[in-house]
Amino acid sequence: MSQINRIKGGLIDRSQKLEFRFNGRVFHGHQGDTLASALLANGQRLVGRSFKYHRPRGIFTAGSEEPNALVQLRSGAFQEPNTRATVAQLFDGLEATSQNHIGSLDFDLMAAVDLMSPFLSAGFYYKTFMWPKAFWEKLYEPIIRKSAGLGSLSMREDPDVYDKGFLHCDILIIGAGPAGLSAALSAGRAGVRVILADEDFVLGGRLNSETFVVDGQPGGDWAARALAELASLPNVRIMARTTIWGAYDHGVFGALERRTDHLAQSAGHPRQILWRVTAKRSILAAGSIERPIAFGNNDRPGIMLAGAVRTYVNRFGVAPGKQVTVFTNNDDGWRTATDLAQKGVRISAIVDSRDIAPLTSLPDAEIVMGGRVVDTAGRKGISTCTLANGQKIKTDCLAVSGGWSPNVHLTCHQRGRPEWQSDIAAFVPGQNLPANMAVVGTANGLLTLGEALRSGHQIAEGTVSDLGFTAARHSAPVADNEASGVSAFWYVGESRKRAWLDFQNDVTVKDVKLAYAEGFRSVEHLKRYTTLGMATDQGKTANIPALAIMAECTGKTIPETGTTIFRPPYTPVPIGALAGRSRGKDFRPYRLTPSHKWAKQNGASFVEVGNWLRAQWYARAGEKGWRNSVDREVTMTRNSVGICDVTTLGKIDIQGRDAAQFLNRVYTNAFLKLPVGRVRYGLMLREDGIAYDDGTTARLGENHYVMTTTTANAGLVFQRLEFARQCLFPGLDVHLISVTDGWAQFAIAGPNSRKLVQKVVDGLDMSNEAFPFMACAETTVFGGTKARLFRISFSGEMAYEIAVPARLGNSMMQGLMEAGAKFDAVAYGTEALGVMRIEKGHAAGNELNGQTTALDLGLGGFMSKKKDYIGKTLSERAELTHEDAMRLVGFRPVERSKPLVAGAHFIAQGQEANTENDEGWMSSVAFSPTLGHSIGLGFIRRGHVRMGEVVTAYSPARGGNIAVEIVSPHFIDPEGGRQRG
Amino acid sequence: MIIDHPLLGPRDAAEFTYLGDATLINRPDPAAPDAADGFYEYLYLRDNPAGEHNELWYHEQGDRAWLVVSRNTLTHEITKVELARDVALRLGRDR
Amino acid sequence: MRYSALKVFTQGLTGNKGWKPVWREPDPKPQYNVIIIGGGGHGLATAYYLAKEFGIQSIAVLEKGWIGSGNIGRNTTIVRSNYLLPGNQPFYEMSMKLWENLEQDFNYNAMVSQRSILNLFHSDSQRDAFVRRANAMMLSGADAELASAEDLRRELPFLDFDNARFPIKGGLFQRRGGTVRHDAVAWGYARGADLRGVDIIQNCEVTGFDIKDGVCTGVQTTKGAIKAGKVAVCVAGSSSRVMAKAGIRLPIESHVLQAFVTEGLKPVLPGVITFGVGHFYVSQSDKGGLVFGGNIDGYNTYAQRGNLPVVEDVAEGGMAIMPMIGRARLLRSWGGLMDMSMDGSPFIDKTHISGLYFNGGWCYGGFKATPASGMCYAHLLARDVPHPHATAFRLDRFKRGYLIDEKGQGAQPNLH
Amino acid sequence: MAEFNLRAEPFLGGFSHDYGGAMVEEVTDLSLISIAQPLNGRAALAKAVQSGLGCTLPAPGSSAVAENGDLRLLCLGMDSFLVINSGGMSYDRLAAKLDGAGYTTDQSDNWVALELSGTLAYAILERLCPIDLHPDVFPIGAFARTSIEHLNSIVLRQREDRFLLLCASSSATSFLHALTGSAVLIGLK
Repeated sequence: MSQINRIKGGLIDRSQKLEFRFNGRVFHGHQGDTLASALLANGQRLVGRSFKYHRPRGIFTAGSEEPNALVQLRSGAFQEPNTRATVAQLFDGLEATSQNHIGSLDFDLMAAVDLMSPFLSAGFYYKTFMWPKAFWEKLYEPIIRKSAGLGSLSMREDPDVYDKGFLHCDILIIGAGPAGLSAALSAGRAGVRVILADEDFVLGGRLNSETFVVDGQPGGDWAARALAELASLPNVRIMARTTIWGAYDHGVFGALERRTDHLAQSAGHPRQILWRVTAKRSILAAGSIERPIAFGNNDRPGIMLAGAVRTYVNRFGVAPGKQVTVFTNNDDGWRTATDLAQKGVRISAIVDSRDIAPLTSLPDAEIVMGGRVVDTAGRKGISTCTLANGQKIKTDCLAVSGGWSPNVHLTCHQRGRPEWQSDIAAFVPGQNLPANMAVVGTANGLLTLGEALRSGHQIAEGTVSDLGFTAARHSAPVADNEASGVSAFWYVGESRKRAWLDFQNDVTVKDVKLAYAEGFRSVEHLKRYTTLGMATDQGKTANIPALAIMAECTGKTIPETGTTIFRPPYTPVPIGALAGRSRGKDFRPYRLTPSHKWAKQNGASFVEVGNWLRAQWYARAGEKGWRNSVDREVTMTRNSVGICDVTTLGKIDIQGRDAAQFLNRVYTNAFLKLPVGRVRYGLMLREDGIAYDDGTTARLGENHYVMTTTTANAGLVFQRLEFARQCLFPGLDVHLISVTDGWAQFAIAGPNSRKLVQKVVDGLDMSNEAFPFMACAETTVFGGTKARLFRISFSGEMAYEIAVPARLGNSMMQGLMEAGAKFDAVAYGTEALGVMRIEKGHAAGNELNGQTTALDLGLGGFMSKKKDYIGKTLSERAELTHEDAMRLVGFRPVERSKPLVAGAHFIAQGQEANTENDEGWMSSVAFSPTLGHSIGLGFIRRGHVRMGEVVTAYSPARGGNIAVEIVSPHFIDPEGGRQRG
Repeated sequence: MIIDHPLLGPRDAAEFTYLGDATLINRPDPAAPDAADGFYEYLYLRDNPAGEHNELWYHEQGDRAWLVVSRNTLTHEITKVELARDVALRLGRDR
Repeated sequence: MRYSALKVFTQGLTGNKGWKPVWREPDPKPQYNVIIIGGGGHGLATAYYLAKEFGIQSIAVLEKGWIGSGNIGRNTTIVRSNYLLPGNQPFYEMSMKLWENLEQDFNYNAMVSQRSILNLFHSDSQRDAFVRRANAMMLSGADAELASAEDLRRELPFLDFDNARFPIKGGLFQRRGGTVRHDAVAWGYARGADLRGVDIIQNCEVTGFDIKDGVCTGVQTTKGAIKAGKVAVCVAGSSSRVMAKAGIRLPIESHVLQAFVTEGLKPVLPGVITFGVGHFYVSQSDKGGLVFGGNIDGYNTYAQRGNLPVVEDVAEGGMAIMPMIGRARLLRSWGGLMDMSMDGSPFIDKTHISGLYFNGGWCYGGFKATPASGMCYAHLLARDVPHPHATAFRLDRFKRGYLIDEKGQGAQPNLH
Repeated sequence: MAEFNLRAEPFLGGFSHDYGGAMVEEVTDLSLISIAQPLNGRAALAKAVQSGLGCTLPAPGSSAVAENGDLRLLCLGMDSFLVINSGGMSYDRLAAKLDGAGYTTDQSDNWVALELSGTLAYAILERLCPIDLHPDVFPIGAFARTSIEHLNSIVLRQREDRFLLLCASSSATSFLHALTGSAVLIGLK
């Protein structure tokens, strides 16, 4: 089909012909077209179906407020539902399909639903579908769900990449229409840092859609010149295709820049960039949105907003119809008639609801003052409209103008409420704007061009001097003030037919009246009950007329009735853009231990621990499954020596004259008298008395300690220590710095650990006398490398930990393995570590889960009675100390061959399994290769006095129930002889 | 949100973590006869005002300072930011 | 008026002219037996059950704005009973059972949709924690089902199994969990209460309590003084503000939780999916929008709006776990005020002032609790003893050291 | 003692790539030393820094260069400083020079250091760094400790078009990935 509606003029490049497909049919348009303008140029009026009644839908607007013309763009994994054809820039090869119909767009089988509409009024579904009960999920809801929704996702991973970034400026100007350009010129010339953002791909706003004159030039030319000047200023950043979609606290804005949506392929470039703009000041120049008038069957394709019709004619060189009728309640609508007539488009009639003198006369056009359109006809597009006086007018395009609503959206993102301005019958920005925001132009209710230009200029100059700059000396751009009279006329009461308010969600005037009748009278109730304004356009064109009708029903004024709340985003933002690069493996950064490379080369499997990747076990050739590897690692460690990278434990260097005092206040146990060269286990409570972390602290010097924390809590402990240091005890001289990343630390455990350590440290006496259990030293290893050595044990074996600077960590692992070769040293991972600590009865993350007390954990002996410490007072509360409290004990299966399950609950034998009889839970389990059976740690009421009792470990969720015996948690070497060696 | 750090200037609140009411600085005297009640009220009860609120923020992705920020909980307007340490010293916590 | 398919049909034939207001708009009487402050889900449910189950007459619900204007209309509509601790789980399971019969009970279709809820886990220790939880659920009579990664791959092939930063190791299903049309819950309870004579009074703000000698005898409101035998506060995020008028400080902070919805899409998600590590949960509404959310913003606020970092954090979580949603567009965000308590669990209790009762501290879990909260609060108001399933929700529990801390985070509300 | 020599391995293997318009290089020869200022010890520390390092004590959030030019001192916060030393002075020597006026900790292995230079360095950082790096507000010598792609980092402007970037060494790979990712996303190869 040829471009039958293409006329002369516009900002399209006729030398570039673009081919595109709509529902498989090939069409042509030009560079500079939107999909909507190209469809109109080709005479394609029907472009979609409405949500509920599957009514035919055409293009209604020429901007982002479009409720109707939603299409599915592109194909395959690039398929993009609900794209507004009015903002989709045409490119060669564009593919689009219409949405929400079964069968073809022309013959939608679901269109029959429209005949049922009497039974499908607002909220009908709340009153039915309740019987029989089981039918909701099985029958009714699947049907409703299937018929709801518009476009489809491809169900495949989004193949595009997205990025984010940060921008800063003195003034953010939102909107590059006349007011925005005028403001940008003033600000830019003054030298302040300006960002000028606009959602359109051609800047200039309505200047490109109208036939205005600015400074004696055609408006579009003036805009182009202004933009050229702005582009030449180094302090101005012009961002086209960029929507400022959210105004957040303190001058932070969300901005979406569309980089490749207008191209056939993104070719690896980010499709869109989410910018977080921080602006000292902002100037909102977002313009205004035209609203329709509701009348019978006002939803047919070919019925459009009058301003949009001008846009198609003036900017795109497209006449949306051959016989255009204008229905208006204001002066502005008349310009549609005059502009079109000038381009040679035939105007059938001008119907003005006001009983005033005609603004102008047009040859051939019938002028009906005080007129109303009550109905229209035409199955897939308007063919005639009927006036209240019964007159029928043949027309293929009805241009409707109900006046203009300032685009106050962003002014309300921080709960500001707009105010009613009755002379323009519209809401304008209220008093509570986001901090440091000013509003100019039609967005501020200044509906004429001259005022818009002047306000942009003035506000920008004021802002510039607020910021301490001097405004450049130039005057505001000048234009005439066009006629802009308007009357508050919202719907044609004489219409007997359904009159649409929300075109996408099929909400009609009757629905609003029904909501009123049923008591849903607050605007929020109205919205929620009827779904008005909840479609993809968020009711940009629908809300004001609807609430005016509700105001009429309730007898209140429009400002008393109020608006619903405007919330981000201004226009919808793809989730992919909001996520940026943070997806897949890049969702969060990794932390790698210094021996990661060695581990990878030696068969390690890795496990995520927070952001760390830790070696879980090291598989050797021939091993069948992970248990084989773990059993071997445990056995070889217990029999000789094993090496484990424990770098991930938090390490905090603590220095200061009062460091000992500080530690004494944050640990439950005494720290004042720890000698230099010794390590002590320490337990920390939250102030509420619950245990939350433990570790060891070594005293390296008089005023120098190094603390270890658990891997998981490293950051939290540091934060809480800083809180204690700065907020609770600011009089102490103590300083904290994390050295977690600086030191590669290795545990060397097993009966041969001393021999191995002796081989690598430089000349330190490692005898039990010289370097006993819980000793520490700063020393050197491998001939002069700085190191820290600790004799501490998590496995229960004689054990050491050696730390060397992180860069040497990978090499250190090799060195330790080499030095340990003659002892058959084994590298072990977190699984073996876990097995050994369970065998030894040490609590770890599963036990220190933030719900257990020191008493529960069997660590009551570490709670000093002689001093205060964080958590002391509240740890003494009755419910935390009573007889019946949970205690950490060991468990073994009565039938030794059975595996225990972590997460099982304990029920006394013979008791019914229910919440009341729940006595505790199994926190950690392991297969102990040392004992040859499964062992567990867990909490059970009064566990410490129930040794030997058999209870049921209840776990229907996993593994089933088994009988277990309560035993000491210290399965191995309860006296601790091995570690003291 | 932007927090105007008293030492480092305006920083995005995303660099900070939040703790709560700045009264958490006023840890009670554990030796007081009513220490149990004192700690209960200190740790658990909050004014939770709708309006001006002094609160503790920690510059985790920055200099690790604890700040006392005076912020309106209705408007989010920040009127004052101090180092928590200075506040604590002023309250005599160095004694 | 009883709602039914027949009624919808006959009304449709006669131009839908016969529908009556779903609730009356009465002026307040000078005195009631029970005044419930707060016309949200919990307050309306309390009124409904007080009238229906406990036979109490002369009840008023006072609402500052329009009913359902708080969290009942701002949540992500999820219902579940997958709690861990004995103080909580039986209560939420009771709530689930009430949901299952709610629509027939109050003759309003709230679209209770038991589409299942899934919590993903990514490591053995997370699995162990979920096994503990699953067993606790089953002890209370709830359903729970552990799924392997292979099971999930079959059922939800669009999750990121092959390139995830935190690989999916499995998940915990509660098949009876799901979603409910949130506004309809408020309207259904309001309708049911109104039909039983409860006065629902909108645009009526309580400005003070009449308290003398430790006894609360009524309230002052913007519509005048109203006497009452019992005054029951039930105002969620406004708890501290209202209770301050009675001189009571609470173990509660008010925080904002943002929630999000995309444009309408043809069905893609079968049930609720929760990706805890990535701070993201999502379901799809009957209208087709993906309804999702994540963490609270984390600072005290009464502003009912949040900030950008959390929006991004939530989207990142979403893309990390289901990268097919990249081209779905976020349509709208909003914020609700969460009455975050010090252990993450609620209160349904008397206060030390005779005749003054308190229900709050629901954190971001109040929606699913609505029926049980109403039932238990009504029980307390009618009989002056706690309902057997709400005995743990006492205001003095922190003094005693009885903590219902599901997450083990201690007295820091923004971590719950 | 075992017959084995430990080998220091740069966190990123000495990564270096010229993107044309931007260059990313791992800096492997810096020594980084933190200094904590003892309570009420600012004057003493200032004196020791002046005499020992030939450097004035900068105010919080700003930095100073030593007289001999190979040492830069950053004041990270109220009582903490970071010495960035490319002159090869060892931790022990530097600590000795302060003579107890500050508490020192060797931080050299805590951080990975990358240098980003070239005319497009700014454009790359615009996608990563929340701080306003415009030369008017972030001149040469300015630095900020902030969050880059969820990672705690320090950004220091060394020249108009040259930045030194520090990040926790355990996340070196992810940090480099973020940086090179930005280069690619702004269209470089």
